[in-house]
Amino acid sequence: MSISLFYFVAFLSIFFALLVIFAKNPVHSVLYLIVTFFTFTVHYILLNAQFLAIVNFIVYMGAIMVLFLFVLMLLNLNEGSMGSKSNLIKMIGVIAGMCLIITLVGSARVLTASEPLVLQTQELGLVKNLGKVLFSKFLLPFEVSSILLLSAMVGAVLLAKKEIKRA
Amino acid sequence: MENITQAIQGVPLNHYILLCTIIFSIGVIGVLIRRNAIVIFMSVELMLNAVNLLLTAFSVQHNDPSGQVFVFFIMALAAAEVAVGLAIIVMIFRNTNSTDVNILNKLKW
Amino acid sequence: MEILLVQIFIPLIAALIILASGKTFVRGIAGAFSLVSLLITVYLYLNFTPDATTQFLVDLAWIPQFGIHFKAGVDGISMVLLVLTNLLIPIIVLSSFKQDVKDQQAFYALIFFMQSGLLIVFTALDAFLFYVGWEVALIPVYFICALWGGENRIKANLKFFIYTIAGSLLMLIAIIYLHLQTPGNSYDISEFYKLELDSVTQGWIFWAFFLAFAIKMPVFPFHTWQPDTYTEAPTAGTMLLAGIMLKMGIYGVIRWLIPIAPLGFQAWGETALILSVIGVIYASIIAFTQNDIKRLIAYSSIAHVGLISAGIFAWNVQGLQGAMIQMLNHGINVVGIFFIADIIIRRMNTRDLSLMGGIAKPAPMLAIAFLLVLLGTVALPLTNGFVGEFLLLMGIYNYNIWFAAIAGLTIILGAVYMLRMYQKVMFGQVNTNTSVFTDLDGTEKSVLLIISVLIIFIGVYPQPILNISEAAVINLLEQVNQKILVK
Amino acid sequence: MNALITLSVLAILVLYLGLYKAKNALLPVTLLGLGAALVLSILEWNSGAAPIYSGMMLFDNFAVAFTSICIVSTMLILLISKDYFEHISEHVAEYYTIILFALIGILIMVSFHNLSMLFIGIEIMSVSLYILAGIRKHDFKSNEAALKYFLMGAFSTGFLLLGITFLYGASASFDLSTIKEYVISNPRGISPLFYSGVTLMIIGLSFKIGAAPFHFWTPDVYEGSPTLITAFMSTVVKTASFAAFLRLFMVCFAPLHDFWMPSLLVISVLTLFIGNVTALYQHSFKRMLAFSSISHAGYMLFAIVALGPLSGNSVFVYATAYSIASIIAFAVLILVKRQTGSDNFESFNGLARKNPFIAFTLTVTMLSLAGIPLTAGFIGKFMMFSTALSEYHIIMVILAAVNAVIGIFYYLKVIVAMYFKSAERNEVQSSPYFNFVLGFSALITIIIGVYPGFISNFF
Amino acid sequence: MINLVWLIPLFPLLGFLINGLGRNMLSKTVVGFVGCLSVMASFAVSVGIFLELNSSETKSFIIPIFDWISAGTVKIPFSFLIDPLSALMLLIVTGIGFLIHVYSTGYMNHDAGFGKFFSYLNLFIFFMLLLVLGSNYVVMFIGWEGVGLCSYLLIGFWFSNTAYASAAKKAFIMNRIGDLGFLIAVFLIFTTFNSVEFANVFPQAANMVSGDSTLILITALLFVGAIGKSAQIPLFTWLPDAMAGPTPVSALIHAATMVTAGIYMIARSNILFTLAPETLAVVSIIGLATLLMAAAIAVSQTDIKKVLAYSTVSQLGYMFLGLGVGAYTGAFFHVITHAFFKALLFLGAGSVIHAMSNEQDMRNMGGLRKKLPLTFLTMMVGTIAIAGIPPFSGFFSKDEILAHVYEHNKVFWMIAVIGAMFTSFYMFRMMYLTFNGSFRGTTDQEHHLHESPASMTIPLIVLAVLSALGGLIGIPAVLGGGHWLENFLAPVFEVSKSKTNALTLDHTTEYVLMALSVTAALLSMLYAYVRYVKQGHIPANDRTDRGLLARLSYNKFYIDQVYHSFITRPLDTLSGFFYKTVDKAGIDGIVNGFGKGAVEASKSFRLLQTGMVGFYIFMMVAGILALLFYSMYKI
Repeated sequence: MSISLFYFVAFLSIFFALLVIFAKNPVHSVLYLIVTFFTFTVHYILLNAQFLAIVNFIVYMGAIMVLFLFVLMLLNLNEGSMGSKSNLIKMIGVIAGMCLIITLVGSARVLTASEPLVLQTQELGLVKNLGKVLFSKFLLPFEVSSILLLSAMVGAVLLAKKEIKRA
Repeated sequence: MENITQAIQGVPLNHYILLCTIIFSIGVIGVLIRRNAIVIFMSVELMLNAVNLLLTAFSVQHNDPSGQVFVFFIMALAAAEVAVGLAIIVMIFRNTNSTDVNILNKLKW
Repeated sequence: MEILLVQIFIPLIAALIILASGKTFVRGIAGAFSLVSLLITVYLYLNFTPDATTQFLVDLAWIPQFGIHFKAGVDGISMVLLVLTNLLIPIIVLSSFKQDVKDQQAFYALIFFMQSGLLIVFTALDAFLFYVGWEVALIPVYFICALWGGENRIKANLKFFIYTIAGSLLMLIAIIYLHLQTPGNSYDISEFYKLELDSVTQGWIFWAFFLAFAIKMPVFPFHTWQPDTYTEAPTAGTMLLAGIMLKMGIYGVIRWLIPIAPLGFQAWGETALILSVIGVIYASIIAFTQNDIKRLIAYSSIAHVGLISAGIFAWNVQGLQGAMIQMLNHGINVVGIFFIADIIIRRMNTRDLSLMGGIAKPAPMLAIAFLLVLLGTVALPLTNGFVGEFLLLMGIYNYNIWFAAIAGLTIILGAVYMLRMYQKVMFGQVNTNTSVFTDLDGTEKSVLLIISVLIIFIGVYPQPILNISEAAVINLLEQVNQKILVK
Repeated sequence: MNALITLSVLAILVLYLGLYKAKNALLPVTLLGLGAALVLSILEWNSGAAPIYSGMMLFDNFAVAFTSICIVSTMLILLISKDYFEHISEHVAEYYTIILFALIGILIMVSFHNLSMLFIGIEIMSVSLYILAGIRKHDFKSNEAALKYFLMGAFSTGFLLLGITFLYGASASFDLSTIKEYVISNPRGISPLFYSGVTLMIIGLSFKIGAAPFHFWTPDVYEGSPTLITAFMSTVVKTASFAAFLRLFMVCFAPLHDFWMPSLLVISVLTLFIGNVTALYQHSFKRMLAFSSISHAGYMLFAIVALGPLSGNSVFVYATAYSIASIIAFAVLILVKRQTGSDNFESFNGLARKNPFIAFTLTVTMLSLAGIPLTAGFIGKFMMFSTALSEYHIIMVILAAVNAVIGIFYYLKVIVAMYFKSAERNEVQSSPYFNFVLGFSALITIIIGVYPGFISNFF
Repeated sequence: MINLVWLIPLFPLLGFLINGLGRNMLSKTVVGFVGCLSVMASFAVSVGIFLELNSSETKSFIIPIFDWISAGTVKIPFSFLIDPLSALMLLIVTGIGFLIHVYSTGYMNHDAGFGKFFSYLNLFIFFMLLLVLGSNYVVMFIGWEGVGLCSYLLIGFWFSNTAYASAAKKAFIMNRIGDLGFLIAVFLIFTTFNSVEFANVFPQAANMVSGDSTLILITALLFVGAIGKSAQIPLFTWLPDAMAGPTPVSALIHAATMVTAGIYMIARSNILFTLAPETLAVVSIIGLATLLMAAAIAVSQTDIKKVLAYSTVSQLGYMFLGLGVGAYTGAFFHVITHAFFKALLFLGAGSVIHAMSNEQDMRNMGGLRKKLPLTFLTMMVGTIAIAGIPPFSGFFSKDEILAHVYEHNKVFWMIAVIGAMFTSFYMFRMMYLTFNGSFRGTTDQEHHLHESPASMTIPLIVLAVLSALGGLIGIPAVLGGGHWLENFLAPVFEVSKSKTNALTLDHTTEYVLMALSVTAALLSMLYAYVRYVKQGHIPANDRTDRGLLARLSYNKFYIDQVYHSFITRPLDTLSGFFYKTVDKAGIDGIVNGFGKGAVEASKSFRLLQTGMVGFYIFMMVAGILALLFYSMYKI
């Protein structure tokens, strides 16, 4: 195991991310996305962010992506049921994305040499440590996120519920 | 676990930024080139995840747990957004039988 | 109780009372309040010492954290304009008594509302207050013109409104800029006077103010809103616009533009003067062939105002005093002539000169009144117009003989288009349109009588009015000239 | 903070009221709760606030002032919601709840002291708005608005987050004070990451305030959303976004003024022009208001471009003036649309004859939006100009003046329609609620316009 | 008495007010009475003043009335000046004015606008008196413009006739052109002398060098004023047209008084002119050209009043010629005599017209001598006087001018004498056509022929007497007279006299000159007699082909047409061009262009809002890229 593990996983992330957006079938996209997220989980593990790795695995891959899949199935969207965008637009989109990479990279001066990432404390990403921080310093945002979720819940019910059209 | 994490020691921070930037941009490209609202939405998720990873990397670099806590909040947001977003898409699908964003152009000019 | 505050706000109170009152008494209340305003002005006039000081000073904190005060006062220059405003408003109110105005309450309320704005403009000693008055006077007249105007009123008024606001926004910017330059961040005019900015800055400040004023007056080539608006506006609106409102621009030049940016004036005053003079000739020549009576008068007004403006930019005692008295005269004359035009238009249902003719026969009184007002307009000696134009031309002459010679052409050209109009309307054979023309009725007679008396009185004995402003004008001149000479 | 708690409880309470079908109690309870929240927040005025909850929130005067105006605007909007929501569906309580949720997000936004609070505040608000935009479930336009808003909002959130991440990466903290320290003390030179972070924050926040070229969602969403929600979006939401924007930049980024000022300058001028010019040729009053709201964002950006001691006050006064005016405009639009079924300018023809009061208030509104003296809008514009000029942005102010002129053109269109065009029409039915809101707002507009002293010297 | 001078203009003003306000209430008798009485009263005061002045040592009195205009250094008092010049002029104005008022009571008796007419006449007298009395240029200017106004009102008295109304307008405008010159001259005078008071200006001017450019400019501008008022080339065309007014008006305003205001003004400013020889040269040339041209036109006119009108122009030319050669007294003398005989001729013509039921064309007259004997006689006196045949008044005044002209320039003199020949010819032509031969009018007119009432004939007689004997006030030394006029006016022209050479002609030359001019006049009288009495020649009708010269003369040298096509029409075209092209399309087009541009921009900006989410996001990304690029570049 060497430093090259990171680059290998990074390559996989990028590869599957590309597949997500270029896959014709939305279902495939979802599946690729799940794989991508899995590579992210690996990244988290590499960074010793164990809590995040778990949450990512459970929440993203488990809950969110399943929800996506579920909705896709529910709506029964077939492959190519809608025309994809013209090649020109795709080209422009890709070029724009490339430019975005360049400008982001350029403006953050990413290509300069930088200090290597060193894990200073092993406990950093552990549940215990994060829990302490979450319930002390970040208590308020934590509480407030409940409002976010409640709001989303009420909203989702409100919107997705079938309502009989009134005359 | 120990030795796995050892592997990361020494990867330059900038490479993390580069990776996340690329993933983020792939998300943007996805938003740009796809017509299916759900796929677009997924691309957005891709962007969010890139941010998450980057935050974690920074968190490690600064040896500061708040970055990772922030990731947690972003995930909460993602959950909320997905709930609402999919609800909206379902609602629209009911009305139009499609999730193509291009057919939604009644509002213009 | 500050008498000046009363003077300024009486019209506002009048507007509110009128809105609250029933339809029956509207005219009475309007007439009464306009007279009250006039009486207060008379009181002010009688208690006014014609020296260079500012009197009846009011200074209240308004928005203190920005250094904005409700600061107003009357000096000789303001006094003339107070007289003008409060003299013409009763006439305008009276002149509209006979007319069949829909929604009278709104109509009179708007007039009084505007009067307050005008009085603020003419007395303000705080730039912010001045600006507020400047804009506030505009809204009512816009509504008056657009609600009771002619067919194309909407378009014409829109242009008028937007054009004037465009100019005044530039002025606002300049005012704020100046404000930020003052040591104590004040809007006080005296602080503005004290500023010593470099000449480039003053140059653009000059233009910012000048554009606002030039559009209001209007000076060539910023005048194109005016003929349309005058033509489409109801008579009261035109009277307000031409009689009083355009004096805001002239007053602004005297009070604000030149004293604040003397070096700008030094650099650009001649350009402004040339534009004014061009306007005189240009508008006169256009007036030659107009067949729409109101449009003709509108162009004539541009010519006359161009002369006033030229007189000011000549910047000497004669020019300024001429401008002062001519403001009053122009107000009286233009109100008179528009009133007459309105009488004719209402009875004939047309503004087309070629359909008129021979009215002097069925309406000799009208003919006489018209002639008198016309003589005032063409500046015949012993009418008010002469005193003003004489001093103005003299002022311009002192600046440059050629400008005076060119501007002086107005006395010829003015006669040409005015007499042409008079001839087309009054002379010639009575035709089917005009044979049923009726002569003046009671209200019309009284309005025209007042105007005629004023025309003659000022023409014969202008000194009371010249005296009011003389000291103030000379003082102002010296102030500015000192600054110009120092540099 | 008490206000925040009150609102949270209130939201739940309203949800339960809905559950127990206590329809008639909804509005009074909501208003009462909002009133209480207002009082509680005002009580914190000048309490010498320090950041609380580990530096998460800061209830300083800035926050109190913006909280108050947001609550008041919400109250006014809710006052006219009485029968509006009932026309849409039966879940009125949920609507109230979600609006209250959004308001909670807004309160957080105006008083955040940590980027995580900013983020959560924005998201609570946004998610609620995505829902509110789509509550006319069978209306295609409403659907479309919701989806557009949602997709673009989520997209822009990505940039906002990336920005926050970059800032974090550079400064190692989400806390405003720490970031400020980082900028000022400048340990090893400010990292390029930080600069990129600032730019990305500009992008993210510009989207929220609807500044060009991130404004594209605004007209469509405003037009498609139910009018009442549009009113909410264009007043409370916009005000709060600006407050957040301003707070962040005032506290953290002020020393980097030279770096970000040019971009914001361009954005602000672009916003002005696009908003105003496009508004000119609109046939729909509602869409015109949407574009006009874009242009007003351009004016308000002045305060940030010319960041200085006056900025907070300027934005506050401007936002107040703009909000109150917009509420009138949308309220009248609701009334008129209810009668004529259309939100085109023609629907307003001859309104003055039948409903002089409504026409008068709308006139005051339009004059205020156009920035004519003696209305609040003028004071707002005046302060913006002053702020900008104090930093010598003369060209920008002149461009703004040009835009103000263009603005007058389309604001007058309504006045012209109401007063100078005649049409066969009946009297528009209005309720006491409406009349109260209209009258109150018009009065406030004029009072601020005539005597702005009591509002313009908060901070 | 002199302190009562303010009464002089006051009476006519009162008369104007009474008649003007009461024109519909007062009976014609009262109106006539008031009108005449007011002028009569003025005349009485004038006589009083004249007598007092005559006997007084001081020859110049300034009577301040009130301060009129003052602005800074400009102080213009409203004050009157009594000196020999104004005193004489007062007599003429009020005296002849009175006669014409009396005449008018008869002439206008049947007109509906009787009251109006009298009020206008009184107003005219008022302004004319102001003009004469003013002690400074500005007060003079009041009268100057005021008489122009009255002229306008009276020419357009019968305003229903569009041509008349146009004539009135033309008169006013042409006067105004001159007035502008006058006005600028006033400014120049003020800046040069720091005063406009005659009493301040002239002494200062007297100290200036002859030929000073400022003085030349001042005098040139003043002369422009005089050209307008006194109908000289190129502004003379209004005067013949002014005959549209009632005949008494022509007599009073367009012959006797107002048109001589220019001469009065120059005579008043004689010092300035004397010191500006270049201007004087121009004055004389203009005068000469005018007298010849007008005379040439007059010989072929067929309208009786037009003949007299051109004759007036021509006579005014003589006066200017006189002024130009420095014969101030002579010119003013001619003013006086001309006032007598021209008023007489016009009133006579009026009497004819009155009798002919408003027929003015001489081709339709003839043989009126028997029907209108008194008119004929008096007019004959006038004709002889104007023709310059001794011992009638015109001879003396014209001869004095001619003598000066001769000394000044022989060619001028030649031309002036030719002019005199023309004068004599056209005047006698007019007399013969009107009074000799057989009646050529309609029977209806013939039926109505009658001598005018006493109110008309008495003034004729008085004027005839004056025309005949008026010359007595200025019999030159050469004819054994003392030239009372010259002595009386001496104080006025004193300074000028000292600056110019006195007349040095010896008596023989003077006799020869007189003889020559009288002979010339007699010859042309004879020719007229032969042509119109003996041969019974009647002028051809309008359509007949004429020779070149005749055509030029008959068509007034096409001056009106020239003005029309070179001034009026271009101006109208310019007006249309300014209005339609420059104003509407140009300036307003630009202004509207901003609005249109904004709307067009709006139309295209609007299209940006395509409604497509994809496009929106593209635009957003573009914006993001731009910002990031900036950021990348800037860091």
